[in-house]
Amino acid sequence: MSGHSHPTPGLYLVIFLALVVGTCLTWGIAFKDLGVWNPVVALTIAVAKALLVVLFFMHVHYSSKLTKLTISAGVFWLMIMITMSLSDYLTRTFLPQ
Amino acid sequence: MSTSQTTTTDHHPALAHQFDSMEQQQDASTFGMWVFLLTELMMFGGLFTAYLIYRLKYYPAFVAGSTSISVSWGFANTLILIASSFTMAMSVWAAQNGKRRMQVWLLLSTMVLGSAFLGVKAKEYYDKWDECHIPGHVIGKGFNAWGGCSATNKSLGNIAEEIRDPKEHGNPNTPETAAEQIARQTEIFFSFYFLMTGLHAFHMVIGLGLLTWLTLRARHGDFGPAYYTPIELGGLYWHFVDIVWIFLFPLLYLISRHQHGV
Amino acid sequence: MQLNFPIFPEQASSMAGQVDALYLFLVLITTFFSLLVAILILFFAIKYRRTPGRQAQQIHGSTLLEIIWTVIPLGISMVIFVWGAVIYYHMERPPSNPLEIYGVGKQWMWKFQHPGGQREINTLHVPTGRDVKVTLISQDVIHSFFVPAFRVKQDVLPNRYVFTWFKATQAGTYHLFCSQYCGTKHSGMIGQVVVMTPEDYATWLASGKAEGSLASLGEKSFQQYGCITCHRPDSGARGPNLEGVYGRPVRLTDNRVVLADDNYIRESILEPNAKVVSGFQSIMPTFRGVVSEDEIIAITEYLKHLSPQQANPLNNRSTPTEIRDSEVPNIQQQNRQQPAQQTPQGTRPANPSGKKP
Amino acid sequence: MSTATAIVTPVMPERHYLNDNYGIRSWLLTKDHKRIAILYLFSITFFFLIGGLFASLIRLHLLTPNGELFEADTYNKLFTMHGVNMVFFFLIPSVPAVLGNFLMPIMVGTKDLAFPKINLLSWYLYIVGGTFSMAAMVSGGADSGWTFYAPLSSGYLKTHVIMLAVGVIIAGFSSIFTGLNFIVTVHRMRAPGMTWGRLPLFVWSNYAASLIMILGTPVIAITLILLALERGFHIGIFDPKLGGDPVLFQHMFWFYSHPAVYIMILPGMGVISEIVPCFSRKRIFGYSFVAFSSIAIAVFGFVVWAHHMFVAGISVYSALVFSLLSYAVAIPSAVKVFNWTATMYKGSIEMSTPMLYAMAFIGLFTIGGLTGLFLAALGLDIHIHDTYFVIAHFHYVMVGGMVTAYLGGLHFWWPKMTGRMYPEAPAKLAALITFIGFNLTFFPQFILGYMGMPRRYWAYPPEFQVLNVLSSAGASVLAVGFLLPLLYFAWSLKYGEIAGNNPWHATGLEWETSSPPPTHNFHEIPIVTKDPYAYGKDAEVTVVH
Repeated sequence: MSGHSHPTPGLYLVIFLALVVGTCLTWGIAFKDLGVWNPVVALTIAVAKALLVVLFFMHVHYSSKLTKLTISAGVFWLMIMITMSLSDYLTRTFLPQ
Repeated sequence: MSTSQTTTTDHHPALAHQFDSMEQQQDASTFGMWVFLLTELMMFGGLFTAYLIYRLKYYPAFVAGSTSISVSWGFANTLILIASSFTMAMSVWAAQNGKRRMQVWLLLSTMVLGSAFLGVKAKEYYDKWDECHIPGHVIGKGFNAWGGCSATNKSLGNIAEEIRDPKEHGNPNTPETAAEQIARQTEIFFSFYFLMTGLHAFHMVIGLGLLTWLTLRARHGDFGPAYYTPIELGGLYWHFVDIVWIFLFPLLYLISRHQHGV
Repeated sequence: MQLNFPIFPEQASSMAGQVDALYLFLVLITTFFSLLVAILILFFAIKYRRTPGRQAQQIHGSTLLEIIWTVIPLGISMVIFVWGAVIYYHMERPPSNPLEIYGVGKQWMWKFQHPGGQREINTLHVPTGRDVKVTLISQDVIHSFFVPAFRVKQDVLPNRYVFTWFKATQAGTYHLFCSQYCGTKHSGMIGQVVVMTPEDYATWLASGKAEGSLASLGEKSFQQYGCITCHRPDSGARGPNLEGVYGRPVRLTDNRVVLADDNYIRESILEPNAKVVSGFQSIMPTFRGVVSEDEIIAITEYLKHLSPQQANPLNNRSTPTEIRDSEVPNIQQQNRQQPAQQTPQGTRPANPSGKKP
Repeated sequence: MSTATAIVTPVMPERHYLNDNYGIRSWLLTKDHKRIAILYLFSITFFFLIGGLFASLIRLHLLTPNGELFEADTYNKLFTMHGVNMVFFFLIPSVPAVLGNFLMPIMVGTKDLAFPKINLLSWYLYIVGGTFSMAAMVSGGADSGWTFYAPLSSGYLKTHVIMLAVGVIIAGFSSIFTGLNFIVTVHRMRAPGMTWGRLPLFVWSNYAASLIMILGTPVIAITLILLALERGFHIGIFDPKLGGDPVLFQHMFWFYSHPAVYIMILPGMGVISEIVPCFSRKRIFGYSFVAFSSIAIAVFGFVVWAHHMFVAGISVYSALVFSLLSYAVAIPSAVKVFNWTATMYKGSIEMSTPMLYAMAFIGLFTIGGLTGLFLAALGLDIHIHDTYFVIAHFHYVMVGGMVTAYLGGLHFWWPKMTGRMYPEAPAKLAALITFIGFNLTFFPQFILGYMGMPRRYWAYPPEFQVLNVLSSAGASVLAVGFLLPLLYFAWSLKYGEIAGNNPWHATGLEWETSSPPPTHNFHEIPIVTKDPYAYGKDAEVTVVH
């Protein structure tokens, strides 16, 4: 636990530049044909960018376990909603025999 | 207030009566903000779920819709919002380190960037209005994926373009052409486009309101190393809105871009 | 007033007995545990009532007991789950070679079409001893097809075919309810299912005033809407030849393979561009708002008759993924170059009859 | 500090939260959680009475099979407004917003909730939401059913669906803020020594319910926003005519609305977990199992929603998964029932009114829960889905469970809230009448449902009449049972016996402070050194100052 220590402006700048690079990457890759991987790559970069923002801009890297747990819970519940809804949509055409 | 003589320790003016110490107050407030962001996450999450299901269902129409919005503006807006997140994070740092003037300037630049984002968004919305891409038949001139209302058709993807058919209007029972079907289904894409970016923009507007209030308080010198909770909470909120956009950009602007170029 | 006071619904289908058995089992379980809890509570309340001089005996808990009353309910509920799932699986599995009836729900009535062309409103005649498959669709909101005596229920959705099936065992007249709230006259969307012996049913069919079989009605529509101008067996056709398509897998332009079932045919009429057959341009106009649900049903039935050997596509296949490439009929052999730009006339079907619907 | 004993005559404290200051402003702008609880008490009672009135009219109408009392449209509006009022404006806020608001800070030993202003805001949002729903009602009503199923509600009805939906959305945010406050308070505001293992079970269960409020409620908000936009602007989301998918609405609706039934029942279970040990003079049996079962219910509650959709045309495999998971919720509920029963074993049981309600709760909840197994069993659900069996099942859980627990809790903490005792004899009578009336009303509906009577029917086949008449007769008894407490509670405000700090000789921090408590709850923040429910010989000394 690093208590109340917070990142420095230098680190913020690095994160900012990483985010800009990530955005440019997303944009550039979108015009390459990667087949089904296009959205996958785009979302992976988005997740990475979001992680950077959450961990450093939002100080979660330096926060208590409770904060980390709270965020994980949110993501977990979102995944429940998405996957279990899709579990219906993606298996509708299957009929028992 | 007869029985409130309980706290005997140092009493910061910003300490609310229900808390024992500033530390507890900050802890509780930050945690409260996170819990609130959790609800925000689930709210956007509902929209994302619905978006995903329709994207699977009407993929060609989503491609056509997505390629009709300007990726350059979306890209620019992403950079603007990331920059505003950076200045916001810095202003929290400035508050923690007691740099009052810097704090105010950083907050102001965050507001400028946020307004720039909304300005770009307004421009994009106006373009969509112009092209008659407002879904539904209540607002605007009615949905028309052809951009038919202004007679300029630069919007739809090539699927529709290739087999475009200037069909006569009037008889509601005339069967639609294939291109028109895609056009009609893009209406769902635009429903999601406006709902998701609209909800996001609504959060930005609230964020700007918060920032205005924070700037005024920062100018007043309310925040310093001992007390910077409000500015930290404002920061959390602003970054969350930024994260939502980080996902909206690829989901709305970049569906199968490689097929169609810029 | 005569006191008519039944407490158990009639059993009139092959499924009813199975459902009732599970129901009675659950009633037993419920009664047992409710009584157990109630008796224990009352017994404790009386036996250990507050009396001067007697202290409560402090007990912190017992992990063994906790495990027992976790595991036993878990075991019982797994039995119920499996039992219920087996019945459900049976209900959801389409029967082989059923009598196929189509039903359309709308605010606030039921319309049924028999394969022989007989139409009924709010009444459904079926024979005993034969699997009856009812394919259902709604014209407006969600309804639900509910026959308590058969223990069947199925929400009837707009824009999508769903089906339910039953095998009636008892001749008689039974309630047909709409059980999904559908607006003002929801409770008026009721009717009856008349179950007849096969002989009576044959008599009833013969007496019905049918204007020709459902398939022949479909053929009429097929011509009237000009489907025939593109969907021809010859090599110059702009659309795939539909003979033998029903119930067969077809390859799409994006290389997916789908089964040409009722839902696919309906979708292809209303949203032709959604799943275009490989080798063809997506030039077909949509017939949304043009062709009625009843007509789509008839056309589907007609297509079914064009491919008699595949009348029940879903019975001999498990899932679409199991369709092998070699099985996919090559219906794009008449693939020809399409002109890049279609004239408006070219994209719309000719209308030989000349009358707009 | 005087501990109430039989010898010392209890006296009212000189200053407490009720007489700290006066005037309408001191109430409408209060940030005191106890006053906000009282504001909630009055407002939810109002909505309960409105909802109850609609229920009575529904039962009155169903006396005859041919729909002779009301027009079909009117009847549809009645059950819609009954459902909306009861679910969103009574059941969801009842225990958390009234008893929870009053007790949570006291039970964890703090001066107030973490965010008093947000707490007040939550009440105002509730009132604004309620105003919208009332406005929808007086301007002609809405007949979408409380479930708002699309495309009926979005494209076909001509009533005030949007206004009603907006009311529900706003009330949803009120519930989010209550949940947020509870979670932060439990995590960050506990008194010294108040470890998680020493939290009263009422706090545990409200905490679990709060989890659902903050994770589920935003989804219903966005769903109803989408619905309202589709209705208002004809954008296609759920209506197949516009390219939408009506089953998606059901998924999104039940993602919240199924867990929402646990928002309703969990706090009620918490009340029972307080009452049973107190009147048995005994520690709760299996504290940690009861506590964790609340969390288990909250978590499992989120993965079972499609069991409301078994006949809605969802995939067969999906239905199997959701059915299996549904049984996962049944287990922790069973664990609770057995633990309460075991708590009574070898206790020293006093049958006062709260205990009567608690016993009724355990019995009725057992029936309600077990009939849930019928509905989770796939093959059986096909038959009883959307029939009166469902109605009976959830009324056993909601009225037999939740309302009973709420009334029990209200009696139990009434002396703490007002400083005066309610009269015991009429209260016991009311409890008995409620119990009889309730069973008479809803038990026949199980049979009706299995017979096949669909819900929301304005007219029904004549063979169902006998059971319907029985049910309506029960409803009139039930109404008496619910109205009686109004009278004697009001009476007790003036004439009730002075309660003293701890009339029940219960454990728990709320009984250590005066009745009614002072504005900041405690004269000194307590230091907790004992487990909860430390009944027995050292019961009286739970707190060291």
